[in-house]
Amino acid sequence: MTTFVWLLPFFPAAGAAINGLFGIRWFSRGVTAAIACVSMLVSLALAIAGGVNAARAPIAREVFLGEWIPPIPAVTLKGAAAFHASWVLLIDPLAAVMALVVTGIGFLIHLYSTAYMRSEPRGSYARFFCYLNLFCAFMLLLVLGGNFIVMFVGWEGVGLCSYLLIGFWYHKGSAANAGRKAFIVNRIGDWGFLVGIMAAFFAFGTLDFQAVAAQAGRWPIERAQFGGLSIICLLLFVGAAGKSAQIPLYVWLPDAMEGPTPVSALIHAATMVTAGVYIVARNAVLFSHAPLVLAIIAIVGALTALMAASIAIVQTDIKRVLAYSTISQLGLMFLAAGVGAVSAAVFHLVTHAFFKALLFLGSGAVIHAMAGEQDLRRMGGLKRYLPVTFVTMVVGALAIAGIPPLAGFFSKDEILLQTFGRNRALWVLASITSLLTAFYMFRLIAFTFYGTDEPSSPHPPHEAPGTMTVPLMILAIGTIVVGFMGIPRTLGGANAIEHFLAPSIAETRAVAFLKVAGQPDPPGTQEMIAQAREELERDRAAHRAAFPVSEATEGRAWALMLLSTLLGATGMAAAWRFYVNHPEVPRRAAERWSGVHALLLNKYYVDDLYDATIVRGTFGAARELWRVDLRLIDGFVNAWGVTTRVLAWMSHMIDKVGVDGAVNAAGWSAGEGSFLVRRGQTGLVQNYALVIILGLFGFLTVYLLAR
Amino acid sequence: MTAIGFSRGDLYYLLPELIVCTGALLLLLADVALSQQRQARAAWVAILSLGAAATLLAVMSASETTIARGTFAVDGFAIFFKLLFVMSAAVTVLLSHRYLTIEGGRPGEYYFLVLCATAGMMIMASGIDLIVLFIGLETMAVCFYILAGFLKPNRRSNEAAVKYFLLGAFSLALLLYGMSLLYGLTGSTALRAIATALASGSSGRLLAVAVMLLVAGLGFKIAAAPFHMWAPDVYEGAPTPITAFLSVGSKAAAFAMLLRIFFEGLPAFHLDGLGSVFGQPLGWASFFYVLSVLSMTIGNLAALTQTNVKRMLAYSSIAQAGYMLIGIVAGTPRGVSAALLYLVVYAFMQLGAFGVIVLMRREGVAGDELRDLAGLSSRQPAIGIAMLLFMLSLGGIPPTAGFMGKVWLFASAIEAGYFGLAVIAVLNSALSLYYYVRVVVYVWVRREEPGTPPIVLSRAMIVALAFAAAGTLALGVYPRILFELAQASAASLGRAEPMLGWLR
Amino acid sequence: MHLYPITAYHYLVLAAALFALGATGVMLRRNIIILFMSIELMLNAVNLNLVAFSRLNGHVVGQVFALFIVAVAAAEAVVGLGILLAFYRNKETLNIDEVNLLRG
Amino acid sequence: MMAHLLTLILFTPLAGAGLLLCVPRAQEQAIRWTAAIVATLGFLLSLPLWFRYDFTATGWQFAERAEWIPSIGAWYYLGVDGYSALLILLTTLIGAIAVLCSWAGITERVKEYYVSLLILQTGLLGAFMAVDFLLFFLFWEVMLVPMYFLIGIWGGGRRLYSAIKFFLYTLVGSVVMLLGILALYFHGHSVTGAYTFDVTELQQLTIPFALQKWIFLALFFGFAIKVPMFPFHTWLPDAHTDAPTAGSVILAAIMLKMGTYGFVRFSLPILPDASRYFVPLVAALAIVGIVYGALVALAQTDWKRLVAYSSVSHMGMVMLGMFALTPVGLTGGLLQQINHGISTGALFLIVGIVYERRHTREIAEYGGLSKAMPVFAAVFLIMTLSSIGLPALNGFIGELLILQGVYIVHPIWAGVGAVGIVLGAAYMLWLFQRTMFGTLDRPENASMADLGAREIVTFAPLIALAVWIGIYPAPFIRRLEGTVTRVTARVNPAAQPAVAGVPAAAGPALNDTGAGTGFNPTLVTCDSAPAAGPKPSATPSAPPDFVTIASCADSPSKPAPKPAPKAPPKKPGGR
Repeated sequence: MTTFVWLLPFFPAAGAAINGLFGIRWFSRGVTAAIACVSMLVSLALAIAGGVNAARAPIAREVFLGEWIPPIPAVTLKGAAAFHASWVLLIDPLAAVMALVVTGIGFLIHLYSTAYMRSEPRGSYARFFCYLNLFCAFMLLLVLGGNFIVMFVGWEGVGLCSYLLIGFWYHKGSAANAGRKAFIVNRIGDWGFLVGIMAAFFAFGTLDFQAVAAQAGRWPIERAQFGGLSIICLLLFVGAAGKSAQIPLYVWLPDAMEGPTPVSALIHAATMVTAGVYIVARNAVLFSHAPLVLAIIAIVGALTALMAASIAIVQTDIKRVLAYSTISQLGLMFLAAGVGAVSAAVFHLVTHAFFKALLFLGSGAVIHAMAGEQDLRRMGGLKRYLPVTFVTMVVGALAIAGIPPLAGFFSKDEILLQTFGRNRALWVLASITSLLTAFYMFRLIAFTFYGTDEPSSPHPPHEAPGTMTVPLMILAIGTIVVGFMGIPRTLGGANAIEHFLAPSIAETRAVAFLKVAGQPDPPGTQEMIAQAREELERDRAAHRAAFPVSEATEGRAWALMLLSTLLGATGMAAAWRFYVNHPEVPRRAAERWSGVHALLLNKYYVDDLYDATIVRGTFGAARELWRVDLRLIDGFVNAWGVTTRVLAWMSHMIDKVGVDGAVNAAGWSAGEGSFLVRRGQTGLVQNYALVIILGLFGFLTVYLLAR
Repeated sequence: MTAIGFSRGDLYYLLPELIVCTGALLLLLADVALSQQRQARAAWVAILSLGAAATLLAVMSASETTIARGTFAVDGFAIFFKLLFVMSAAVTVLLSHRYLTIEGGRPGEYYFLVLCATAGMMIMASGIDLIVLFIGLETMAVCFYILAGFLKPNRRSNEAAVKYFLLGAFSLALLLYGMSLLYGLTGSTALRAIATALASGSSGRLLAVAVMLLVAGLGFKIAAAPFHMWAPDVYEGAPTPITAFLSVGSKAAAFAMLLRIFFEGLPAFHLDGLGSVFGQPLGWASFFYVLSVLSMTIGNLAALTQTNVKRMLAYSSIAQAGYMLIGIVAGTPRGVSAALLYLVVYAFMQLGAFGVIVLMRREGVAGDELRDLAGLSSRQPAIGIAMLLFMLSLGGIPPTAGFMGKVWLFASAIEAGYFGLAVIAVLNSALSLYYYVRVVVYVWVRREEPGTPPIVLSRAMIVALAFAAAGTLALGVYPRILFELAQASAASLGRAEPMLGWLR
Repeated sequence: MHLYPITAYHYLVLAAALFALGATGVMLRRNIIILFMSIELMLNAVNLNLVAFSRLNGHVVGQVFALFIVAVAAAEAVVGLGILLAFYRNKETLNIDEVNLLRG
Repeated sequence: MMAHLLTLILFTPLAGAGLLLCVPRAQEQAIRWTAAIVATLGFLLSLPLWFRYDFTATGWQFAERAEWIPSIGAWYYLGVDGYSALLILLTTLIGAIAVLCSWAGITERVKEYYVSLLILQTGLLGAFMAVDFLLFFLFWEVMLVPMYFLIGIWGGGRRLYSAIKFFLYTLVGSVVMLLGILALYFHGHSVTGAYTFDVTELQQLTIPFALQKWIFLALFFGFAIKVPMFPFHTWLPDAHTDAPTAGSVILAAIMLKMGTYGFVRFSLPILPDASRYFVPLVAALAIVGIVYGALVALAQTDWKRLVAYSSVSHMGMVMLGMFALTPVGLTGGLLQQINHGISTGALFLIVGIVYERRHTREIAEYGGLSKAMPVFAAVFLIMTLSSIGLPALNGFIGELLILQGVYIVHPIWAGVGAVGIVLGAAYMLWLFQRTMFGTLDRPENASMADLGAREIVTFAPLIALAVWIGIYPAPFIRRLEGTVTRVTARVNPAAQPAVAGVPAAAGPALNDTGAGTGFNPTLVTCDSAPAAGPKPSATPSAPPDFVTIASCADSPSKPAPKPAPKAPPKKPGGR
């Protein structure tokens, strides 16, 4: 199967190509949808096969597809090396899990979109599926890429598709702006990511994930000083923070809700935004050698989680609530990764993908039913009109609130447990977050489905068609069951996911052997696999020794579990009380703490103030240079802190006046010189004779006097 | 050797000059003999005699000898220049033909003067004695005085003649004063004797003064700043073909004389021997350095804002003299050969450029203003291309001859270590493009004003312009022959010995 | 009172003085004819120089040179006066400052 | 024919120009077709440079040598290496595209236009082919005149001002450069006793450092203006903006490469010590140029001027890569020149398309065009992405290699240089949004026709190349290898590790153990650093389809020797 792993991204790509080249012009909606969905379905089947395969043998398989950048000699810290990149895919448990999530949820969302987007014009419909398929292709490339560069192709590719899909309704200025904002903020992160990649090459002499992990495993853990590995990891994290919307680069995600709802579900909840978490998991070995950076990641994650959750409490746009919720949950994942619980992070990634996709698609159904209305305050009482949606969304909300035995409970609990062992302060933050999560989630449910107000929609709301509800139901089932693969030992489970992911995450040393495709395994393969298993076990033991936290006492684990369930329930109850039983309470609270309310409503004013700050950040690195530049050109030191636009405009003017001015001044002086010379040409013979004599006397004078 | 009078050899080697003179006399006769309608044939006489002279020169091109008791050298250098003069004269004649009909001058007289001037130049190129050089110079100069004022009713022509004459005579006096001092210091007028005398004795201030006077006198003739002031006025006022001839022939002849005097007569004082200034040894190269820089800068600056093409070209020719002086300053064989090469190149492009101006002279149109050139390319594309070539060549843009010439001049400066001069020269060269390109803009971009009379080509004009354009292009693309010729000619300077053999 | 012999040096000084006078005349006089005569004065200074040097050097080359200059100057004068005549016909003046059509 | 291939390629456009002169002025359609056929023929003729390129050769390929001015040691000496072969191919391709894209836009003085275009083509080709420095300089200057005409006659706006500015600016640079060439020439004579302009021989010279510095500065002046490097760039926006479409395309795609080509061909290998000495200066200018150009582009309201300023930024990137003086950076710099030619050339074509239809370049005049012109929008999007370095398109490969090459030498430079990528996305996407997105509220925009067949033909090869280089740049990089190896060996040998199996131009047979056919299990320990991943075969044509299984090994009981605590990445002793 591994040989055909390239078919995974290939099918969606082909679907995108067909729909893009021909569909926009010629295909009917049905054909377009069929092509898109079938391509995803095939990929899903392949991913399942791959997952099964990966489960069978806990080893990483690299598939060489073709040459890309041929080796170019370079001197690195490792001495002589060669910079090169091949089209290499890597299929290992982590990649398999990610591929399953992408294709699985991707397929469902495709299916959902066939109905959701039906009101679009035909060409636009095909364009949508073209982009969506392309996104899946790039996302699969991202998670399957065997080295940083291939991964980066997917990384940037999903950014592009995100840009295109956010701005899908490009005639809306806000949508186009949001798309651009997303891309550029991501680019800022990519700056760090790219530099991180280069630093990694410089340090390791290779960009292959396996090789990097192997090399990094031999470096000392940088506990005390902020060394080379830490720098690499920090830079990579900048990229991850951009993609996964963490402080300080999270501001694009709420705006990204301008895109169609399935896009929000797929890209901005389930898959693309988790790429940052994925990249930390993928380079777990590397990151584990930079504990200082891990600390930073944990802190950033926890703060992001809390901040986003608190903002979500007061948002009134249904999708924005979910967007802030996504940011918050991503923060939790980073927190997990930061405290060393990488498999917990990935576990939460998976469960979150299910329930958040479910919530988004549910909200899509609500919006669909409300004919495009997204304001929570104008909804209410939809329970009877949208029974399927209601039930599935409640399942999703319960999951995200951490109510057992739904998926979110297991994954979140694992994170809280691990965090508790590492750092109590972070645990407190995370716990508050989970309380707030339950609160805002059920606030959303209450606003949408309860209440006595008749919905202010022109037509009576109606349940979505089957193509939309079926994915909802499937996702709801998934939300219920997917958590079972991570039942902790405390509850008598096997924590299967952690075991499954271990080969991707544990410290490994690479042994590569080559195999020609289509030929039987060479002798010794089985032995090697067995050996690898054995070593994995040993690694795992070493891992446990390194992170003794995970061996928390049973009692503590139980207590924490109970506490977290309690927190979720409290949040739910509070939301119920505030928004269903006593709807006037929130208003009073808002009046009482108007300052806090305004702060939250305006997202801590970060968005307003941050617009300038982002701009400043964008050009922060350039500014110093540019100031020097100003000095160089006309000795003029510009004031500090002018906005970019003004800077750019002035730069333009300086170009016109300063640099050009020097050239024009040369021209001017030549013109003046010409004028002077011509003035001298009086036309009078005697003047000419005089000049001749003067020239002669000039010679003479210099000669006689200046010897 | 001691016999007084001519030998056969003297006569043989003087034949080119004699033929040109004979042609001139024939033209005088024709002027009287031919009826008004057949006066046009005068041009044929001039062309034929120039052609004959050129043939003879080509035949004796391998000579390296002195005649007339060592006062007259027939060497590669002289023949190089003489061919240049004859060629320029021929082109001038071709250009003049229709111009004269429009202006109403008498062809016989005119061509007579052109040929006489040519003869004078030829003598200047060969003379290795101050007296001979002086005679040649005056022969040429007097003819040019008249030619400049040839359009008698034309006030501008008149004024040009007056200015040229007065200043020419004035500068001649300076030159002669310098020559007399040189004679007094060395006791000889023969250049090589001068060189010998100066090589043994010390120099002193008087020699420096003499050199300065020579520089001034010759600088006047080559129109180098600050002795250039006459040039724009005279060039503008004189009949256009004469301007062409003046700016090419007269300048080249003066350069020949300059090279003869300084490289044959004063080679030892090239870089030092004339005292010192600011602790630096002073030679005549220093004077030419100053002349070169001033000429380039002043010429280009003044040309920048001209609207009269003739005047612009006059200033440009001052700048061009500055470039050529670089070769003199360098003083190396490469420098001399570069100057020779550039003179040839310059002849082609300058004659061509003036040829186009001549062409623009029509009934009712003076043709020498920039705006008169507007739309030339759409009326006569071939002429437009030719003008483009001439302007590019003057500016030193490949693939034209001017590029090769300039490269070689700059190379000589660099080789001799004059980096500063080279930098000034290249910057000037870039500056000059501004006004050359302006001409191109008028020719190619601007639209003509409606109602201007058509541009009519004559056969003679076509030949002349085609020749100039072909030379400008060919010497730029494949300058090999010219390079070798110039190098050989430069090398022959000062090598000629009194002849042996039957021709004695 | 001691009488100094007249040496070549005196001639040279005299010639230089003449030359300077002539040059000054060229630059100061307004009438073109006079201006031209100043130039002749300069030429004669040259002649004086040449003859003196010829005498000093003890051979005749200088004198020959001087003779040539005299002859050529005569020819030049002829041409020059012709040019001036043509000028006078056109402008009816011989003031050098009126020769100002061409400039700049 | 092969023996005189370069001459043939070189003079085909010129001969075409001569042919055009014979076509009557009024037959405009015939003139267009003649020009198109000649240009296409030129491109076809240059194809052997791709297919017959010899990867094993170390010297000049397709070389031709004939006497030109033997007395001064100047030869008609043509030859190419991989780098110049690629540039020549780009030139002939862009030349054909330039002819095609002028089809409808040029209606006045058609004959002169195509003659200028073809002569320009010869000038460009000659400069890339010349091995003789004087011959190079000749072609270098020949280019100026037809370009001047293209801008001055067929341009828009302040075309005469822009034309003369372009002309004089570049001329000043090149005459100063000429002095440098001459100094080199005479120094060569003083060392070897022979006068020569032959670059191969000049590259062998050892030149005293003081002299190198001066010559470098002289050449730098000429090349930097052409590139154009900050602060010599001010001619470029004007020239680009006012030139006709084809003029801008050629200017951006090829003529700017002339400067960088000069650096690689002449400055670096001939003046290695001075090149190393001036690296900080050049890098600083390049980085300032990257950021500065991008910032200024952000402020533009004129579509074409924006693209022009983006060129300043991109060429700064190219210079930065080249002056990293590492094989990786140099490869990236060279490749990025091709990429810039493709993407910026296409962007200028794109401006030309809308300008032809609307006769304005004001960005504010447009908006919502993707509704009226969907194909055009798609093309524009692809080229925008190529320009901002999206992976799997050409720009990314170049930028990645450049920045990686720079990082090895100086991480901070790479970090600051990478800012250009962020800013690039900012100004290009903003441009895209302002023109393509939004509502189509102007009737004159709504009626704009989408791309026609001829226009699609002009874009197709560029898009194909952009994708090709993006996903399989190996053939390009292999062709650059010889040049890179030679130049680095000369200018910065320390940056070129002596890896066995990397011969000068013989393809990247790096560590090719185990890459053969058949089953060949090879254990790769972690210490053989360069290739823990799959190893490409030596022949690019047949990448073997094999699978690598990587797993953990080397039991933890035997810990590997830990390297010393790592200091922050510092530049190695490369400089």
